[in-house]
Amino acid sequence: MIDNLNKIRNDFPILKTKVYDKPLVFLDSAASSQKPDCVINAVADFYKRHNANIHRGVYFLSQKATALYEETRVKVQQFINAKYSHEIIFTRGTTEGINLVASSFGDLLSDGDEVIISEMEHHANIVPWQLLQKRKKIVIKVIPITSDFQLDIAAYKKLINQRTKLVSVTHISNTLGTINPIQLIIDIAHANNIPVLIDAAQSIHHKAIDVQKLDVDFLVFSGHKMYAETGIGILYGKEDLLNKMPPYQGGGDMIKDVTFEQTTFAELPQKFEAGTTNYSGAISLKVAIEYIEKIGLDKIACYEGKLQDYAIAKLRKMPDIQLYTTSKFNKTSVISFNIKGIHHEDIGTMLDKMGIAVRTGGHCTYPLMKKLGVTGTVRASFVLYNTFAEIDFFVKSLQRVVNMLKN
Amino acid sequence: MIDNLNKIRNDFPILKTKVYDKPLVFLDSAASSQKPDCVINAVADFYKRHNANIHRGVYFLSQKATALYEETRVKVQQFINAKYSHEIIFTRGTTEGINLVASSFGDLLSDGDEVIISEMEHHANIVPWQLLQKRKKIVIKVIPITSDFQLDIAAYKKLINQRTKLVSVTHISNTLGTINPIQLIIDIAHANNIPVLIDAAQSIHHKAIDVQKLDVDFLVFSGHKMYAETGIGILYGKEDLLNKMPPYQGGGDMIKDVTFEQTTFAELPQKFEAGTTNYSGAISLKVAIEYIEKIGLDKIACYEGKLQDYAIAKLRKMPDIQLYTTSKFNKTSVISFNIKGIHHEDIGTMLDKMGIAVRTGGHCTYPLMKKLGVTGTVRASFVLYNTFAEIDFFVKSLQRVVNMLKN
Amino acid sequence: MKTIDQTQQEIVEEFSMFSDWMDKYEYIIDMGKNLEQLPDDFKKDEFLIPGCQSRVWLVPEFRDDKVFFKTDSDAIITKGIACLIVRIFNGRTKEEISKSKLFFIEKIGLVQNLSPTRANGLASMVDKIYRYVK
Amino acid sequence: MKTIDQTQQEIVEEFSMFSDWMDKYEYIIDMGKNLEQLPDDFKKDEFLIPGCQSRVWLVPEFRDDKVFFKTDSDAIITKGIACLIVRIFNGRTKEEISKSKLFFIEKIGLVQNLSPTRANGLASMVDKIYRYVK
Ligand SMILES: Cc1ncc(COP(=O)(O)O)c(C=O)c1O
Ligand SMILES: Cc1ncc(COP(=O)(O)O)c(C=O)c1O
Repeated sequence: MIDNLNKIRNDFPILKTKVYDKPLVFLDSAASSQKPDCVINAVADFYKRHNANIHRGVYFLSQKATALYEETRVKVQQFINAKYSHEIIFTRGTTEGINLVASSFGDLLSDGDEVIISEMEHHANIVPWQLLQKRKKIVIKVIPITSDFQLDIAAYKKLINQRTKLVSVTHISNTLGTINPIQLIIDIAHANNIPVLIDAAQSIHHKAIDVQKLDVDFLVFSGHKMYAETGIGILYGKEDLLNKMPPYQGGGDMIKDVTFEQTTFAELPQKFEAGTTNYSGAISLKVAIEYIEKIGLDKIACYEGKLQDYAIAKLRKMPDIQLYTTSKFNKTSVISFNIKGIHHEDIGTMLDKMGIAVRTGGHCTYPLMKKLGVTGTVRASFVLYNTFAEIDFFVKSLQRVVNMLKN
Repeated sequence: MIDNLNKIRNDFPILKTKVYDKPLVFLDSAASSQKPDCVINAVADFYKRHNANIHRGVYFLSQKATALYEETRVKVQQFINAKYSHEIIFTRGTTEGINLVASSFGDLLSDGDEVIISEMEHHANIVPWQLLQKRKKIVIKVIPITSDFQLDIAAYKKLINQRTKLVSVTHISNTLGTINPIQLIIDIAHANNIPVLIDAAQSIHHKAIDVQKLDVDFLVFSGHKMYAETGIGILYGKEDLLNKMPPYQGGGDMIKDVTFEQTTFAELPQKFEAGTTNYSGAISLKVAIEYIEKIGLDKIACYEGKLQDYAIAKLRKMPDIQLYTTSKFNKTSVISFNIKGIHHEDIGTMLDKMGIAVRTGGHCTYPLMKKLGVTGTVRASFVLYNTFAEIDFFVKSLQRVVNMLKN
Repeated sequence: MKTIDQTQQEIVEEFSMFSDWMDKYEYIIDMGKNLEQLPDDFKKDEFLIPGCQSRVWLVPEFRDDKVFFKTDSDAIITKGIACLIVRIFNGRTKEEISKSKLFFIEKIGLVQNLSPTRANGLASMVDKIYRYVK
Repeated sequence: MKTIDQTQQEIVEEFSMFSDWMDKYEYIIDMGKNLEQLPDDFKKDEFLIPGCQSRVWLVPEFRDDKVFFKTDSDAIITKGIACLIVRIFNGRTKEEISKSKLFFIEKIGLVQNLSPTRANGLASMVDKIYRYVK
């Protein structure tokens, strides 16, 4: 359990603000988390004391900034237990990570090759593959979900064939909270010599991930969902795969030599980091990881699990509620639901007026919405700084809102 | 002239720091500028009071963050006088902007089509076109420079032909400081119905740019060189061109509808902004532009011009100096030079020990280095917070360093 | 019949009676609830307003030189707001509409408190009306 | 002849005489200046050390079971540092080199004050030496 919740809440200055004169109840961390003081201050401090463009200067500030940036790379390497720090590529976020792989790994694919994704993917893991289809005649196969909101593993096995060149699925669904059995998914793919990309956007700050133990080939996530600044993210890729892939963007830092006749590219990781990167964002990510480590991922997961169970138990009692969740063991603290006869947007709008931030709509998972037969859901998500009292207030307010809105 | 230099220097906290116990003399703003307090504080304040993922929530914080983000778009629109705010696309920086155009506008090109760049381009305006060559057999033509370090306009005219589909050149050379006659370049291209991309990375904070008056088709620049945070930049594109171009990256926010069969894309500007963008970076850009406007671009340019003249006059007197600059009228405050018989890196290393930050090396313009017949140069660059006293100290220290290093 | 401006003024006064936001929304919700549903055959894409999270349909009809609107939405708050818009523009001539300026939205503070997303939807709706009468 | 460790210790002592960085660099520079130039035919890509901003060449030669190095650089500071490395490893056997550990760099504070870029170049150079004797 988390030892000192008050202290943690104090770390996040925004939690003390009010909206419409009401205390903020922030239940949308699955979209983007709030930031602790240590992260906010680290960035300000960096700009006040150490800022300079990295990698290119022989002078003190540039060297210092470079060292801080590269320390973050090593921190991320340790956090996910990658073999080499040059397997860690800085991106803008999960979306760019998948686009990079779709474009660059995609360059190695041939017409007729197949990529397997799933029905619960975020658009970030659908559209890049569709964009690749404009350049190559690849086939996208989709793992369906069961009525229990889990991936249908039997169906997955049947999708695999000789032409399958990549499996790309999410670790945790940002709409359902479902935790997918990624070790199983990877093992099945590897038995067929197929590499696997895992979208860890929703899991990286909830569950310990060991890329070597998983033997995962690509892993992507965003800093802004794990208490770091926005505009920074990570692509992990196995060295040999990244080495085979052509560069994604061209520019400064990613080259060895440039002539108009023949340009050669830098080694990993620079090869995939063209131009001035978001180095202050990267530095914030180091501090965010340290913050998570200080509390402990195990404790965080345990506490968030308690919040989830508590919220689900309360919500289940509400009349006319449709919860898109069943098995609590396979689930993290993201809860989607609808109230019969009431539009999700109306619920979100009214809860907002009570100071409660929930997300409504399709959550960038439109195909999943179609499968569920809805235009959207209300989604509440809980992380380490949320409280049982907030859940009480949320459920009570939801009841009030429903009373106002129902016919 | 700048009215109150002391006040300006006070705005930049890093200028008060010391390196090796010596006052910092920062002469590398062409690589990345330092940040004023107002920018640093705006970002911290945003995370303390308004942070939430943009565009997707109906609740207060998300709406507020969205409004701030979109206000920045309008601010940028006004700053460069674009016709529509949806012609302003947020990117990571200049490099990503050019990569976006090379990839997406590049999709509209056919084998045999030609793109004209110049010999003084930054790698960011060379390598993306070379990467495009791996997908399409386009031809890259290069405008040579004169012995006076200017673009050879006569040669440029001769490069244009029926197959020319884009001219992409820098406004100001980051190595030479040369200000190119972009209005002339654009007019010549337009007379042949060829669109023009201008790399304004080095000019946007030095000279007022009116995209409608210039009638430029694409303009790219980076926030981090204009006093904003790193990780944010702008691509301006004319509406009709951007509308014709396919999306660059796929993911959340850039879609209208997603199904596995058929995905449709959002209107401008969302179409080119996939996934969670660097919205705090964007917000910092608004504050940075306001900071520039408060002082006034005219005054800034005038002051920086004086610094440049002063520095050039002093440097010219040094024995054995080779200055890569001649015409002072066509130049901004970026000065590249070498001292005969001494390696640029040695000069940079020793100046650093005296607290002076200059850049050494190829400045991401290796083809230009080859043209100049050197492996690199020492580059000093001056912006609004630099002083005449710093130039004095720089030249004196340079003299001392040269004495130590020369054989 | 009141002018467009008079109707707007009337709405502003109605809303000024409510001191807090909850009550204003309750009023909008009630309007939404009381509006009769649009028959399904009107719920076509051509009548859909782009740019809203919820779906809003707006069906114009010309009778004796005047424009009448039917509207519906799957969200009740959007429906209530659409109601207000329709109440202002219903039974007007093209000229009246094209000459009019909307001020009630700001005055009742709807835009300020409405999300940009919703404000966009509102703007689209008004936009569509002005384009109908062009 | 001194051992590798003794030579390192010697260098550490030499540097400890200088109280400020300027003097330390002056010393390195002087070493660089005094080193004789490498004939141009040795300045080939195969002898180039990767990862430095300036170019550094390192030419190994085996004589009587011992390794001797020639070095040069187009930058004088790099050359001075290369000098120190060569001074330590020159005339050693493969065994001596493979068993050795470099400590002088840290002790004279070179790495801490050298840029990561330059530290990388240094690391590459040492790396290359260890690989030569494998
Ligand atoms: C599962 C999942 N994948 C991808 C993304 C996209 O992340 P980002 O917008 O940070 O690129 C998100 C978050 O929005 C997500 O939840
Ligand atoms: C002229 C020019 N173009 C492009 C760039 C690349 O900018 P960025 O690294 O911010 O993408 C720079 C700066 O390094 C530049 O000076």
